[in-house]
Amino acid sequence: MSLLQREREIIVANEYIDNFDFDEVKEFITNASKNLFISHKFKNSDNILVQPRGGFPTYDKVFELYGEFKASNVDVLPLTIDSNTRLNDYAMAKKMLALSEENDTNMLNGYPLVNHGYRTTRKMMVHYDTPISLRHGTPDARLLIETALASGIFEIEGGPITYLLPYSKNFPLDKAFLYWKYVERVCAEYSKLNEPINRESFGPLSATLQAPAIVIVIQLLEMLLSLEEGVKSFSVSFSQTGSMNQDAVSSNVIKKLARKYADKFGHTDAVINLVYHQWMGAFPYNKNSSDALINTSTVIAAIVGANKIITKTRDEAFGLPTKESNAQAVANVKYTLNMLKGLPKIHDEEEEENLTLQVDEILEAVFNDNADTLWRKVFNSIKKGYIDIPFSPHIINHNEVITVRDPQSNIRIYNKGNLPLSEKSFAFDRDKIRLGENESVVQKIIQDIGVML
Amino acid sequence: MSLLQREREIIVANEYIDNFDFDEVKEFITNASKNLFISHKFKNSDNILVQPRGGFPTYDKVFELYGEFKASNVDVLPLTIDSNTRLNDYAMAKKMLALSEENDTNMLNGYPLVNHGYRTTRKMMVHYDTPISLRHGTPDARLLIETALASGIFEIEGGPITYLLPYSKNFPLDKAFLYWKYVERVCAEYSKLNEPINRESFGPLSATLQAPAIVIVIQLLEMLLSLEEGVKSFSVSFSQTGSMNQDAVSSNVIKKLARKYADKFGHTDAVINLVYHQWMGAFPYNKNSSDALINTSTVIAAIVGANKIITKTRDEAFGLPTKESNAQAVANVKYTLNMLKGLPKIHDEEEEENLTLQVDEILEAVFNDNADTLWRKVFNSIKKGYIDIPFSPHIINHNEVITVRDPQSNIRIYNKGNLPLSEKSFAFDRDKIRLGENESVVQKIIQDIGVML
Amino acid sequence: MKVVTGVVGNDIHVVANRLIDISLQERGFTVFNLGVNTYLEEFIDAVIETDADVLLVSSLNGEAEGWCRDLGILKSKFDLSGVVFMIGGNLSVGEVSTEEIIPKFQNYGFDLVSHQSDLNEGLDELEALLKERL
Amino acid sequence: MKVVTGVVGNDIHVVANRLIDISLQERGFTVFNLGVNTYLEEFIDAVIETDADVLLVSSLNGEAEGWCRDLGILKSKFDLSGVVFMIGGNLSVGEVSTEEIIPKFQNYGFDLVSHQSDLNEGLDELEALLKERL
Ligand code: B12
Ligand code: B12
Repeated sequence: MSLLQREREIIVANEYIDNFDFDEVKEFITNASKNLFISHKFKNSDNILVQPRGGFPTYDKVFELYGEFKASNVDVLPLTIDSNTRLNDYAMAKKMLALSEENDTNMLNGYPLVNHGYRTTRKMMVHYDTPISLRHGTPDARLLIETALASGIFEIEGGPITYLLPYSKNFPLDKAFLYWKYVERVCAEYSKLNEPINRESFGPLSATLQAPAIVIVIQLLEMLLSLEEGVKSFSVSFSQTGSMNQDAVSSNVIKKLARKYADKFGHTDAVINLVYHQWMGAFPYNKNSSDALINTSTVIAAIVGANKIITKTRDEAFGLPTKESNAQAVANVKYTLNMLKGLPKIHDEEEEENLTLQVDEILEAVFNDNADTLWRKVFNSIKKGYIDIPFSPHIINHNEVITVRDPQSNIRIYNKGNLPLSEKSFAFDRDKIRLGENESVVQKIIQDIGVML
Repeated sequence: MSLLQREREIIVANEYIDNFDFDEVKEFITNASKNLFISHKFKNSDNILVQPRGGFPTYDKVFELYGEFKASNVDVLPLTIDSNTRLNDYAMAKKMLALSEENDTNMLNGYPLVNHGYRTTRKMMVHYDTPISLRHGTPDARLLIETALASGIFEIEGGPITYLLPYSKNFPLDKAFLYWKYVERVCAEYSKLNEPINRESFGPLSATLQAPAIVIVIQLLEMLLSLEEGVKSFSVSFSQTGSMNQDAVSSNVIKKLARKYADKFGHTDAVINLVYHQWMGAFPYNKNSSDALINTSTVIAAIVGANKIITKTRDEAFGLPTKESNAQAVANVKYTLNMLKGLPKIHDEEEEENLTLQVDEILEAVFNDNADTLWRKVFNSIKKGYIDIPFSPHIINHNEVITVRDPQSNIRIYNKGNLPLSEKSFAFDRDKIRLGENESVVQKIIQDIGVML
Repeated sequence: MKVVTGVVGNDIHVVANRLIDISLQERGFTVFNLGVNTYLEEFIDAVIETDADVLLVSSLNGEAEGWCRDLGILKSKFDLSGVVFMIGGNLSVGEVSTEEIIPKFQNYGFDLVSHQSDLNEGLDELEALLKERL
Repeated sequence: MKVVTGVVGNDIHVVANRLIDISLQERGFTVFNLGVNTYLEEFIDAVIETDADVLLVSSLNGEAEGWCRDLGILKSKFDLSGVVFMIGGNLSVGEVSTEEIIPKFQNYGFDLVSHQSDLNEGLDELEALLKERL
């Protein structure tokens, strides 16, 4: 038995789950319908795939939610995991699931997949025969991913950086790297059986004033860490910045650099997709405004040429959306994408050049770290503040980088902290910032967070 | 007394109106609040002005409608005239206005301004102290425009071509030119008293598969005919084509050529604005889809850099919108324009070059007509089919030009009829058309009309 | 079968009118299309002149109610008992429910009333009625 | 005045937490910010340790209901009668009306409950209550 397999046996020997039958799972995946694989759908579709977010505590509610989504012609179904499971607190998840089932209310903000188990969950996935994407935010996702893959969920979102810095306060970063290595390997292994399992990174990060350069660096690093373990289908992603031009610039640069670095590291056979998240920051409390915001995100996704769009709903500011409003959001996005034709190509050479420069500069510093493996280089870079994101709750994050918006609403680096940026590429950003008279940076940040209100 | 003034006296001596006091009107305009002039607002605003459509039979309903619009932060108020008044059928308008007032229902699809008269109407306009735009569709608008200007309505939409070809079956075209000459002159005269009266042409035409080249030719000709009479502030316009790229191309070309031809004809001091109409064709019966369509139009208007956007509502397919949904549409558009930042500049050199070529070719043929005045050249050109729009109800229109959409939804000329286009510029269009197997042109046209459904 | 068609009143919406013309021809009718902006009297005159089997009126801009109230009076002046009267399109100003509209226009004297519904379904109904009447 | 603040439960939404920290400082409070992902017991410990006047709990991701039910029990274990207990943010999973939520959290033992409302208004309320209690 391989080391990995031994570790897997230990992981699935968990008091909260029934016995785990690896052979049966292997057989299931080998013979699974192609329709469950998003990698297959990416290959065979010219259109942007539409994927909502969503998860409820009980099986029945998720089943109904999927029914609504299918009626809206959804392309990819989501399974969003509750926040207790995300932090491996299966006990609390169990308790809240029981309360939810008894009282027919939602005491969890997502589906506690581990508690439900793969035998139950798979029924639903096979029933709908549509790709499902797992959305969690879990630094130690080993058991969760085993359960997901066994359930027929063949796209796994996350990564050691993107599911840690925005999602955890003090989970050890080095452990996160190792646990995600496990996830990558399991995905790579299963990818040999049928169509590839798709891995997706989470570009929105803390969804608040993220500088494109940092986002792209993190996307590329998680991509490389994943491909390194044998994954063959990977999606990089970012979320609407608040400036249409910055979105276009980000898109052009991330597509170009993802391919470049994948090839450079020898992964020429890997397929790389681009995912665009509709506005991830603070939403307006006016639902008509939310509709307008969502529609605008859709238009931008189409213009920047994403392969998949992940949607929000008009309920965003209020709480978990009802299944009806979630399905309505999908229907609206589908309508818009269908109707939207004659898309122009947007280029901004100067901006693209500087963004490329910033990304290359940071990556160079990361690669130059003298650790022996890529994950250790990345680990050190985060510790040193070469990678530092605004609004991370995590204690390892330096929290020195400060970003604000320029007058066109582009997110610009105001304070570069320890980011290894040249004077030139930093000045390009910083010089575009304009503070009002008597406006403090803090005031500006608060205003910029609320830019869509 | 000048000839014009004598004509004016005759025009206002109409059995359906009270006596008309020209001196009082002159004084009113001379001292009118700057806020009533859109020309003033264009000058002093960096943002796209938002103008809805709307009109109801009774004074009270329009008053309430304006109240709603103001609460939504509208920039320009509309006054849409009913279709009887448009065809100078004041008797029918009077009858239906009476029925509407008695039964508190809407028996007219707009405001019968002539029947209400300027003394009444002006009260409302002065009360709201906001620019008002007159929307009618009247070939003989002389009495209507006298009444409008006297009421404080300082933007007049229309023109001899754009308010005739789509709006009339058999009104004599030569008369339309002369009647509009009257309108231009009155506007020019009043423009000397205070801020200029703004004239606006109606680019959407029959709102169905209009080729950009023809739209732009007509816009430029109406602009020249207006400036020729002394108008100093003019808006050219077009409506969403269904292809974002074609919208951007149209915008770039119309802006460039409007300035070029205005200058060429010696009107260097005239201010030219660009107006974008949200989708003017057949609307979906699904109101959420309509919202999405409207929002997408807004995004495009911002991208193409219009100075004013004219809005639709989610009720479009059903009937005249309620004041609430009309005001909501304005609020949504305002939200989107406010939130939409970092607009990219779109250029498509090849498309812009060909469109410019087509416009120049047609205009050259018009200018080469050997009539003595511009309006007669244009008149002859329409008779000869040099200008020919699809889906005109008017008997003078040749109805030989056929347009369909290419795969990117750009409107392309399939049959050029008598349009004086070179082989080259026509082939550019025609070669992009793809008909499906066994698809007739008629089938394609029907499908293309319903492109937003 | 002969059909007179057109758009009633001061209504100049021509797109549907063109499609209706094509659709009727495709279904084998002989079509006399008076186009837009046609008054009720003109319709009746044309029906009599052409000895039409069907009068198919369109209205899009909400005017129909105002223009069609007098259909009864006109019908009573001539013997038009063999003619099918049909109206369709968008039959009221503002949004009014189909249930409210249909009886109103039936009272005016229309045999078939079709509000905001599909053209082909409407023409199917027309053909069904014509078959029935044979 | 000393305030202990943080985000309760397995909730990692940090943006509001940062702004609250800044706002409290601007209003002259001494702030002990425990950050996100803080359990009720940790809050109570910190209140006792720092001898705080106010416990200001945030919850954004809808977990509050699950985590705050036991506040009463905890409060009964210690003498915290001088401390103002406040909670705010987004206090339920899914959309629930404020009228429904406020009494629920008051029952759990909070003096001030602020659901989906403005931070500054909430802090104004807090200061008003503190003044009253003096
Ligand atoms: C394009 C358009 C215009 C163009 C028309 C160009 C032209 N000459 O044709 C322009 C911009 C010039 C225009 C002008 C006006 N318009 Co207009 N226009 C439209 C619009 C957007 C699309 C109409 C269209 O072409 N549809 C495509 C065709 C194929 O569909 P259709 O017309 O609905 O017809 C289908 C069915 O109704 C059915 N059908 C039609 N007739 C019949 C008959 C039978 C027997 C059957 C079975 C079926 C049937 O079959 C057709 C094919 O599917 C509609 C709104 C909409 N529907 O989205 C408004 C609309 C029709 N217009 C409207 C109005 C009011 C006007 C104006 C008076 C301006 C104003 N006050 O806003 C002027 C009209 C002036 C006049 N004298 O009539 C209103 C009517 C209001 C109402 N009913 O309450 C509408 C509904 C918009 C609105 N919500 O306010 N318009
Ligand atoms: C950004 C964001 C994220 C980021 C957070 C990054 C980070 N580490 O901070 C990311 C993308 C990582 C994220 C993740 C998740 N999120 Co989230 N997120 C948001 C979002 C879009 C904005 C939050 C924000 O930053 N707002 C800006 C700040 C300034 O405003 P605020 O948080 O609302 O706080 C203000 C007020 O509430 C008030 N306030 C707050 N606390 C207090 C306390 C007092 C006493 C007072 C008076 C006032 C007050 O003052 C603040 C300043 O104005 C909201 C939706 C929204 N509001 O638009 C969802 C939202 C909060 N997230 C939600 C959820 C469920 C999650 C997830 C569980 C994933 C999921 N299932 O969808 C995970 C959380 C995992 C976990 N362990 O908690 C839900 C909560 C559901 C509910 N309550 O019913 C929301 C509402 C979205 C939704 N509609 O589903 N999220």
